[in-house]
Amino acid sequence: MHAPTGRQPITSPDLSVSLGGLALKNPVMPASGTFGYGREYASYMDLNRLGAVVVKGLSLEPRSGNPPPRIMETPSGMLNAVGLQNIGVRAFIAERLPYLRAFDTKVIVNIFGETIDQYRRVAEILDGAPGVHAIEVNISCPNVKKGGVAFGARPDLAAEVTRSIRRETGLPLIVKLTPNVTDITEIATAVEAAGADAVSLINTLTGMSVDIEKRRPHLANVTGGLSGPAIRPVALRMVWQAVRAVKIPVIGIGGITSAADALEFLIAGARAVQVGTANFLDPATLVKVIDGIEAYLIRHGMTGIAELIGSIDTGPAGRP
Amino acid sequence: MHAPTGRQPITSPDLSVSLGGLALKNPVMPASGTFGYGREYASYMDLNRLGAVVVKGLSLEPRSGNPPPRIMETPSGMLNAVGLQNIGVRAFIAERLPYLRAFDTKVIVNIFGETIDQYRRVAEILDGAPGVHAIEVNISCPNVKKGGVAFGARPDLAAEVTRSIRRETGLPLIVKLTPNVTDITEIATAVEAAGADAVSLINTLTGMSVDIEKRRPHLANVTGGLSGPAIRPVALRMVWQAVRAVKIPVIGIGGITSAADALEFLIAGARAVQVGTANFLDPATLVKVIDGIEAYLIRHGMTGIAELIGSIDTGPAGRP
Amino acid sequence: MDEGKAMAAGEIVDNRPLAPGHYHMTVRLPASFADPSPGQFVMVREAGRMEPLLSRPFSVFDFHRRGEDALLELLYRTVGRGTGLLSGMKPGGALSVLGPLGRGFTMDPGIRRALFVAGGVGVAPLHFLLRRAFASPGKRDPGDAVFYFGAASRDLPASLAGLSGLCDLRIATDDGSRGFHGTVTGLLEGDIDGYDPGGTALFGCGPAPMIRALALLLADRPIPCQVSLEERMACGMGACLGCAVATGTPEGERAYRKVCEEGPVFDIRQILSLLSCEQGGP
Amino acid sequence: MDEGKAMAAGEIVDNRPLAPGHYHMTVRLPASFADPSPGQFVMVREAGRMEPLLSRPFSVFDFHRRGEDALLELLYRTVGRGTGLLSGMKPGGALSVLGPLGRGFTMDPGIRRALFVAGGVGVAPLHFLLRRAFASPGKRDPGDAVFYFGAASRDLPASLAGLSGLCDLRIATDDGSRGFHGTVTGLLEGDIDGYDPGGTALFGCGPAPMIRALALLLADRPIPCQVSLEERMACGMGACLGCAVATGTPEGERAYRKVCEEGPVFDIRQILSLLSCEQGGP
Ligand SMILES: Cc1cc2nc3c(=O)[nH]c(=O)nc-3n(C[C@H](O)[C@H](O)[C@H](O)COP(=O)(O)OP(=O)(O)OC[C@H]3O[C@@H](n4cnc5c(N)ncnc54)[C@H](O)[C@@H]3O)c2cc1C
Ligand SMILES: Cc1cc2nc3c(=O)[nH]c(=O)nc-3n(C[C@H](O)[C@H](O)[C@H](O)COP(=O)(O)OP(=O)(O)OC[C@H]3O[C@@H](n4cnc5c(N)ncnc54)[C@H](O)[C@@H]3O)c2cc1C
Ligand SMILES: Cc1cc2nc3c(=O)[nH]c(=O)nc-3n(C[C@H](O)[C@H](O)[C@H](O)COP(=O)(O)O)c2cc1C
Ligand SMILES: Cc1cc2nc3c(=O)[nH]c(=O)nc-3n(C[C@H](O)[C@H](O)[C@H](O)COP(=O)(O)O)c2cc1C
Ligand code: FES
Ligand code: FES
Repeated sequence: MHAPTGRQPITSPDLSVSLGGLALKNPVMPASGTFGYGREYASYMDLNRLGAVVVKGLSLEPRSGNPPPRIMETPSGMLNAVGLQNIGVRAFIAERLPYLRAFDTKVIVNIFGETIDQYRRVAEILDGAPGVHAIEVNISCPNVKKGGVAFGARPDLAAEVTRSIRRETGLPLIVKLTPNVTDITEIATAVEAAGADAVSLINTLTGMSVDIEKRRPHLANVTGGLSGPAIRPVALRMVWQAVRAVKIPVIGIGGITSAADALEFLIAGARAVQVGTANFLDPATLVKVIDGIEAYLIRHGMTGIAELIGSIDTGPAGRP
Repeated sequence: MHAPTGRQPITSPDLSVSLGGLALKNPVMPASGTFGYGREYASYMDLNRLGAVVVKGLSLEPRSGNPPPRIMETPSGMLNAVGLQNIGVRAFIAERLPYLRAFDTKVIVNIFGETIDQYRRVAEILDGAPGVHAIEVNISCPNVKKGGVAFGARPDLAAEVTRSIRRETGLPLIVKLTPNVTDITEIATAVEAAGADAVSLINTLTGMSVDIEKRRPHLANVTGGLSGPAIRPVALRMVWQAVRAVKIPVIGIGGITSAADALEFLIAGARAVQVGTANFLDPATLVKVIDGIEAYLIRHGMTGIAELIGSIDTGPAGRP
Repeated sequence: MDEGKAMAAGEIVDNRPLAPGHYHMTVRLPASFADPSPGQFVMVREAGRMEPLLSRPFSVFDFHRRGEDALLELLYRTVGRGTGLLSGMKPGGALSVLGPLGRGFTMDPGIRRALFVAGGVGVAPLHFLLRRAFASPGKRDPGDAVFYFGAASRDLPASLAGLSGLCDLRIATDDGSRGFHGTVTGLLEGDIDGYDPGGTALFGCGPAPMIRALALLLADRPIPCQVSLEERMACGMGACLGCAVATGTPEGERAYRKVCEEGPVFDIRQILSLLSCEQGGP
Repeated sequence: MDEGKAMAAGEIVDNRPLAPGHYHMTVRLPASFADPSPGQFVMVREAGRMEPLLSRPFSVFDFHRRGEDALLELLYRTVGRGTGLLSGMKPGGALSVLGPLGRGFTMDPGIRRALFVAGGVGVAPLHFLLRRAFASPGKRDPGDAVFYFGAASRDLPASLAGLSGLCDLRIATDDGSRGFHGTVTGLLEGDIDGYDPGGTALFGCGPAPMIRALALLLADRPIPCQVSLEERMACGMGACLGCAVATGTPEGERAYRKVCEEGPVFDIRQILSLLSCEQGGP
């Protein structure tokens, strides 16, 4: 069907993509919260290889996070209730950003807040920081009671956060969506209209597990965010829906462990992908995903990733 | 913590539960659509052992379902887009119900429709059928474009379906909820107010997967319903939320493969559980789950399942 | 109530490559395991493992009883995760086996000549049918069985050389490394008009393109033909409705039928769409 | 950029039960695997398998180099799915191993007497520490190492009888089948005031109740004590923040620290809550 054509064999296909003003050398990056502040992985890979580094979610002030136990394995997934522990945006800029600036890769800073004003102020601080290439706004983290959930679950609030950050910064603005909603397209179109340059999805699905001997939840926080391969089918469905609903680029996230998994998202229309939980299974996953995508393009005689993105043929049932 | 007390050793704990007027000998039953019309499993187990038999979803008229491929495996789960294929409620009563009546177990009939009127009429027909002990209303199947999704995703529509069926029948009425919503408690309280005797949850999460060589969805229907262990954490979280939101009994469904899994739901407050996908992995799963629950109660010195149901201690983080 | 069946505990006795990407496995099962008939299949999973989640269907390649044991033989091609993991299992490895399942081939007593058409690993159920129908003493004359066997190269046919004693074996290979250079249906096409349609019956199993070509070949030739189909399966026993195949009756009725319960063997003329039949190809 | 580390491919050389529910495993690793120091751990998973999903952390029980190979020894207790599957693996089985990870024990040169307090499988890192600090020629005098070892019964201590040549071994068992009848901290309690706090250091690893009892015992005794803690881990390398333990500084600052990166060895007096420390108990 998609066999190589009669053209010259392709040896180095063009992997570069553009995300609403942000040019990446390839479409592969870590998902926030699974890659620390980047340095943690530097001994396992050449960070220069990555499309971007996405750092752990930052807030205006440092946060100590939730009490342990914070994680629990579930079938093909894990629950986490880290509680958005982070060193705060100022410490990040002072202590962690300089290290990242030495690499020839884009730095995307994930942020969150508990009020519109907090979001706004974090964005304001980052806007002036050299070496920050884009902001990803987490309006979705389900771990913190007063946190993202309310913003990401309602189109009006999601739009409001987006607008208020948009006013503060000219940096490319990626809004990261929660899957814990009835209709993802409603939220995606709302943040698009409010000025987002891209959307990324999905954040974790809210889940829970119970220790049947102790008869209490495995997580001290009771519920946590479900990530990993288990959620991939839900993520892929939502990405496909979002791609058809908005004109801005969509970044696919959820359960990606291999190039094959990443290709599902790209074929469904994601302009780029983020790898989260899989970094824990093998710290070199990101590089393997990049290499695997390149090998696929070569095998299929494609000159660039653009030929692949959104090339899904959904047949009669997929027509809107 | 919950060690056996000084009482007499318990040898046969009381497993019976009552579901809004429906008395079951134990809290374990199959999930609709994974157990055919019951007979399919009769050579693998004594159907008399089951708390109830729940049959494949029935509609007013027979339905031929979706074109193949209809199923695809995903990490710890499966997608299905069977499309609610069924023989229709009248053929069920004429051809399948007589067989089930020979067993000493309750028969719960799962129904769906594309309009309120269809729901109402199916319920009306079942109301008069001897051997039907309860109706479970699927307001949630994500597979059929005009089907359940709209009803189950909106509290007003969910309530309307419930009310219209409630008027037709005095049979215990279980409303089965879709997890593809922002707030499960909103739907659960709406159907409770509309006259449901119990709620069951969760139905499948909508998902998708892509064949990267053919660059098309694995399912002819593009999207399908995700079931199996992968969804268990989401199911358990929603069941726990629903239990705290409504006074009617909650039936827990989603990824249960063993007694240990079922116990998580019961401890979190589910009055009963349904086993779906796991029936495909081992057709004797249901009986193993029942035996395992009994063994657990004995080991923990409990005289009955009532001691267990809702006994979760969520600590400070779980307080509403 | 016909209670009593269960998943059987199987122990791998032998598991070795026959040809590139093709494995032959022998599984020891308890004596209580019922006798399969040719064309029936089993659902197989690694015992105690949850990944892959679903059991995988495989046709019975052969089956014998020895003392207290039942010995099940499978022939499989590694195409993905499940078969890949299976191929890595060692003797002593534990499986769970459900079966025998489905409806197999029917060999009408009036059949004087049986034509087998196998594509790649589709040889598995036909091998069992051939052995049951022609190999035992007092059974039919091997001369009455013509076995068309298509494969990618000579490797798979060479590894099943034993077939030739049981039938008139005619081989087609895609690369021409043995027998006819081309598809198995191409080979059959050259012969087919030499067979008297009365008393002849065709039994086929192979990848979708082969089955389609076979259907085309038979469109205006009144030879009865049973084919074993494949579809993704979850339960294998009629409960999930996952394995639908669109069938039609002569009266023009159209219905989905369950490959696992009403098949996997169907009259080729009842199959409306052969598109989803994908058994490992030559 | 300090690039160059990677998951190492490990091959099981030996995997056998030592005592009921306890296994000893030897894994062959490539020579490039870095030397672990006592108290460091590795993250282990079955190669090519996705269930369980996360790797499991295990302390280094011993480590040597032989020719081109690095040989890693683990001692583990089967408590759930991951360790259960591990115990079923055979020699030749393939693992993926990340490590060595974390910060191990520090043996101050000024220490004249080392007290080891091990509960059950918590013996693993202490065994490695003991061997590294006392077993090599030119190292410390075994008489200066007193090893308190608590277990459920005599089985585990009996299987590690080799310890006694390296130290003054004192055993406590819950069932009294060997040594002191009671907990290891109960045994230590009887001795502790006989040791001169100056120049003595304590090294502990074991289940949460043991660590708590140890903390209590040391509350008003100025003996320095390092303990190896456990917490559920996803990454093992500081990225996920999953393995938090609440610590406090003398200045009253309270912070979550990462067991994987800032531990697993901590000064016992910095740990605010020992409740989530659950290493397999005696
Ligand atoms: C009744 C029946 C009998 C069969 N007998 C045999 C046999 O004797 N020997 C043999 O090698 N194979 C047989 N198959 C096919 C076999 O079941 C599949 O190859 C196997 O399930 C693939 O599993 P996997 O995990 O390796 O592949 P996956 O990773 O699940 O998929 C890899 C590829 O295999 C295809 N595939 C997956 N499942 C099936 C399926 N059920 N049927 C057809 N293609 C599938 C997929 O479309 C995909 O292209 C039979 C199938 C059926 C339904
Ligand atoms: C730094 C470190 C070093 C360790 N060293 C050893 C060792 O040398 N030998 C050994 O036998 N075990 C050791 N453990 C504990 C070991 O990691 C767990 O027993 C193992 O992960 C359990 O996996 P499972 O899948 O069998 O259990 P699961 O099915 O995941 O859980 C079963 C039980 O084990 C407990 N458990 C699960 N994970 C952990 C964990 N990370 N730490 C403590 N308890 C856990 C659970 O609370 C539960 O009660 C160590 C843990 C850490 C953090
Ligand atoms: C331990 C952990 C911490 C996370 N922290 C954040 C975070 O700080 N900000 C955020 O937007 N998402 C966070 N996420 C969500 C991931 O970025 C990602 O959206 C999600 O895990 C799904 O992808 P995966 O299945 O590949 O892990 C976190 C996920 C995990 C597992
Ligand atoms: C093949 C299949 C068919 C199903 N058909 C129905 C149905 O007809 N009506 C319904 O309410 N739910 C149906 N379901 C949903 C299940 O009843 C159940 O809610 C869901 O599968 C989650 O449970 P599980 O993870 O145990 O499978 C079906 C599920 C599967 C897998
Ligand atoms: S595989 Fe379930 S009905 Fe056929
Ligand atoms: S286990 Fe991930 S930070 Fe420690």
